[in-house]
Amino acid sequence: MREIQEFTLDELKHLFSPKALTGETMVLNMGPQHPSTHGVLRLILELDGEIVLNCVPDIGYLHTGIEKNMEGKTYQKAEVLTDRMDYMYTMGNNLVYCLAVEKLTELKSPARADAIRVILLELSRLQSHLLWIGTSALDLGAMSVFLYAMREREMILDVFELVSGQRMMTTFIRPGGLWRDVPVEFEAAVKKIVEVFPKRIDSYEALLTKNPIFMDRTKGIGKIDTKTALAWDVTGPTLRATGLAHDIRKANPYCGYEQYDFDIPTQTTGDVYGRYQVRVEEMRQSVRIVEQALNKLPYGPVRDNNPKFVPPPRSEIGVSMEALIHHFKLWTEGFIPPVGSVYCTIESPRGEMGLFLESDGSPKPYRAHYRTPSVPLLQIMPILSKGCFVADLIGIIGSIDIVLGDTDR
Amino acid sequence: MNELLNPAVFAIQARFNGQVSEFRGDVTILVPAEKIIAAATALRDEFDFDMLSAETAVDYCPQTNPRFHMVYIFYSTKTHLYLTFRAPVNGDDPKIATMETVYPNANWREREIWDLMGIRFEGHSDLRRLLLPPNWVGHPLRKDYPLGYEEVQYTFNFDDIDLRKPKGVR
Amino acid sequence: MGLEQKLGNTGVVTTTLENAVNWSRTNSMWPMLFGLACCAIEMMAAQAANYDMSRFGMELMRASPRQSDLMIVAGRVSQKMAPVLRNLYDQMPDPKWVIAMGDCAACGGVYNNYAVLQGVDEVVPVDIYVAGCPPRPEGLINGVVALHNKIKGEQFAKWK
Amino acid sequence: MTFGLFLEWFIKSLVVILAMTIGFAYVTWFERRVLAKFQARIGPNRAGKEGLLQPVADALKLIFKEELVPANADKLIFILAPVITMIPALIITGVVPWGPPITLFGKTFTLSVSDINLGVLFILTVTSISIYGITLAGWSSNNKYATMGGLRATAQMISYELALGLAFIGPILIAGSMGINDIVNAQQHVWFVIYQPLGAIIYMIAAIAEINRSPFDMPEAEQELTAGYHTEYSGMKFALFFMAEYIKMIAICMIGASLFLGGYWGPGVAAYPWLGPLYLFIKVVILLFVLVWIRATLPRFRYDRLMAFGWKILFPLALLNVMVTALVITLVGG
Repeated sequence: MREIQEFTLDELKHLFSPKALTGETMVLNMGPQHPSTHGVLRLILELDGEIVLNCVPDIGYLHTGIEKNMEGKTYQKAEVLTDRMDYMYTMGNNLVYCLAVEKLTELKSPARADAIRVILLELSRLQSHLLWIGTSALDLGAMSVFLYAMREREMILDVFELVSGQRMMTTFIRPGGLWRDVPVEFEAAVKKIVEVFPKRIDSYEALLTKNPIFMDRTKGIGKIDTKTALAWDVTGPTLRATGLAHDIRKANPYCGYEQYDFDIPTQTTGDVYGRYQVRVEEMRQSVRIVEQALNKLPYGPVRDNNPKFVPPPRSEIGVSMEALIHHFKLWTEGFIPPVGSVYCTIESPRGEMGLFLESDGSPKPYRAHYRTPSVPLLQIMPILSKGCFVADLIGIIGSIDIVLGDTDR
Repeated sequence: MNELLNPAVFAIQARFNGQVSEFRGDVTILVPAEKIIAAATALRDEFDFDMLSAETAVDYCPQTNPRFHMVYIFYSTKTHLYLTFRAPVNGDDPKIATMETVYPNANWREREIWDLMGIRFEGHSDLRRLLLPPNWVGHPLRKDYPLGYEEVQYTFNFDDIDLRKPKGVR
Repeated sequence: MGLEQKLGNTGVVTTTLENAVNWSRTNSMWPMLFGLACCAIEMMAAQAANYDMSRFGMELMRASPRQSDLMIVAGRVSQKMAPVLRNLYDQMPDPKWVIAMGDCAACGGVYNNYAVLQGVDEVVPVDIYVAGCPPRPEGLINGVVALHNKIKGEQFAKWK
Repeated sequence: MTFGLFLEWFIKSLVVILAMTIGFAYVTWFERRVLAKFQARIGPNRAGKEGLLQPVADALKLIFKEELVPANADKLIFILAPVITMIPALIITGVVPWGPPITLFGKTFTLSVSDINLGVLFILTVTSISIYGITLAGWSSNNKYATMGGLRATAQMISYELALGLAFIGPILIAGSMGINDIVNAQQHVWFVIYQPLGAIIYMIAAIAEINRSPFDMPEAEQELTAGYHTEYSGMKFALFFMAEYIKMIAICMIGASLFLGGYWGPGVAAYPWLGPLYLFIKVVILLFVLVWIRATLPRFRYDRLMAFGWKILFPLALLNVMVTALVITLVGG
């Protein structure tokens, strides 16, 4: 039987105050199984009464070895593994992988594919934020918001299921475009979401935004300023809540985000409430982007027409010998990008998600490293939580919106 | 190469003996390992690269010198540009100075590299394993570390493999 | 275990009691609030409005293992998490059941590597395996109903 | 004491205890169904028709569940704590009348277990005792979360006991008696909530805090302290805590209805005394609905804010309320 491998306090003594060793302050182990650590995060807290003096995050309880596993699979097969990393933004994991592969192989995804990608990505962001608003409100004890948010999330998952047949792990975005074109019902389904959502977001706000208890629990809690945030590489809504309007979608656009008109919401408070406001506003902006993308959804192919990298359509395999050969080669041997390494980033709901991909001229990635936004967010937990109450700590964990699959990979 | 990158690239190239290469628009500078901290400091202070976007390592296994490449990717929120540094690290005793003093967020990234790649960071404040249990043996992301593949059981070899399987409930 | 151990076998009374107890256990099975990875999100979805596991009396998710009857292992179990999971299982009072939700919990799924436990049955006994990556909420509910059917056939004499 | 009197008390106590335990069971059902309705769900509906047998299933399952006592727990206190929590919860309502006096077999019976003339004081005392059970449970479990839950319960009780006590004073002053029966009778025509709107609100808030219900459920704040003081409890011992919480819910609703909403009084009670318990029941259900509604809507308070709220807002308000009431009564002359 495996044993739980514990740190002793002596090993962590450089992280705690000397009082912890003498028992003057209480060391509390929170997690890995705890209702509000959003998965299997473990926090070792040093408490004086209920005041958090120190907080040492311990991660790795969901370490899956995805990076190692990807090295052993061809480029097409490795993509499937990426879905399960940031499991709240699966489309984004696929996208950053596809962008990196496209950069390596100089593939171009067609305009229609880009527009559909944008729609799906913004819907993904919306569902991620929905789960965040639900769980973070649940952490503060407001349970109804969670169930309302989950109800709305189902609408988005229905769209994912419509296009790909899977609710979460879609692998719908492929290098060079999409797996296939979307069905005809897609536009109507998305249109419905665009119509319904602003009202639903209003209803969450009605429950939370002006609620005195909610404001009391969130204002001035877990503060961080822009300088610290940048030094600790914090991105996404947490950075934007400090006042810096940094968004990869605007700064380094991908998938044609430059064509869409949207704002980057910012707040200057840098606290839990600021992050809440930024995310809620981001949900509205996402709806706006989806609406624009839907209105000018172009027609055309959804995959690059390069048979060395992109599998031919199913219909061609039966009639064209070349298509059959390409298909066979692609799914047995895989494609071979040139030697070199690239770095691609996208804006995930949590911040900047990057992929460092190195190719050694073989059909398998030589090294893939995901730069995930949740790692820096967790890393600043000691800074955010210093001097706060245990109850605030819960609110802070909720507000930075970590996904443990994202940190541990 | 983006023109805005020019001053930084030329300065680093000249002052720290860097070799510049470009692939698909990504600029990479190979900096000697002992100068990496000075180069990163210059990059941060003089050229506004205020974020260490990613830090990782690549293992080119059979060769020993340099077996590892440390990869640092910097980002500037002013110019929205990325710049990559690479530092070769010898495989016999892999160690390099910590980036923590320049970019504090390197703390966990270096712990992760130590955990998975086994590169030691000198001067690091808290070099423990990050992802794996504290008493794990080996560094899984090294190319000479097996994936830990477990055989797939079919009907014909089910019993053989079953015997070798660890059983938790004993 | 509880009271029934002291009762012994009293024929028709035992049978009726068995039925009543099994009925109560199926209708009031409190799961542990325990999510690991992606499947946990689908488990939450199963709790929420569209699927609503509360119909089966399962909405009282207990945060403490001491008060829970059912452990839904939702997601991949890493080598670091495995002993913790076993510890939690040991803390649950009898009778207890385990559902391995999703491929990773059932057999390691797509992650056949150093970090992931190849099936949670290596550390805890599993009653129901639910396939899928992740299983749909309907799939989980189907697994729960299958577990209910299993429990309905349980007999005092065979309880350990 | 005659045998008849003893029998009367015995029967009345039995009725109260049975009503409370059955009431508890169906309050859980009521809460789960109403909460589900608030949250666009269905709620338990498989056990029996409309899930009406759900509480039975829960109870039966908990009876046949293994009871664990942690190895390092203080065993005696660990086992005693649920009992200490449970018994006060059951006896609180002993002084609350659930109908006008009725005449049977030529003898007049008051419809409360005991009509003591210090009923309000009794309620205050007994509610304070039940907090001991929670604190002891938290302490004896030898679990840090449980300890914190227990300590929070104590701090919370201290902060709210005063406001609760002061909220009682309004009705006492107006009725001129500390007996609940007198207070209820004084409301035959006008409910005290008309005279004492502030007092009623203070009572409701303080009472919710007293029984640790959302949004004041700090001692068992699930998201913060896993399960708070009952983290280590399983089986029937846990069920007792669960029971105590819900019975206290009924109790505060009954007391609130009696002090401010006219108790069993309503149109036609004077003529048909059997309407009295019905009116009380309806009032209690409405108050319970309010409790569930609050739970569905509001986030949880923070521990220190809760105490600040108790001391800095509720307590002065309650004092003011008492002073104004006393002044008005003195000026108007009762």
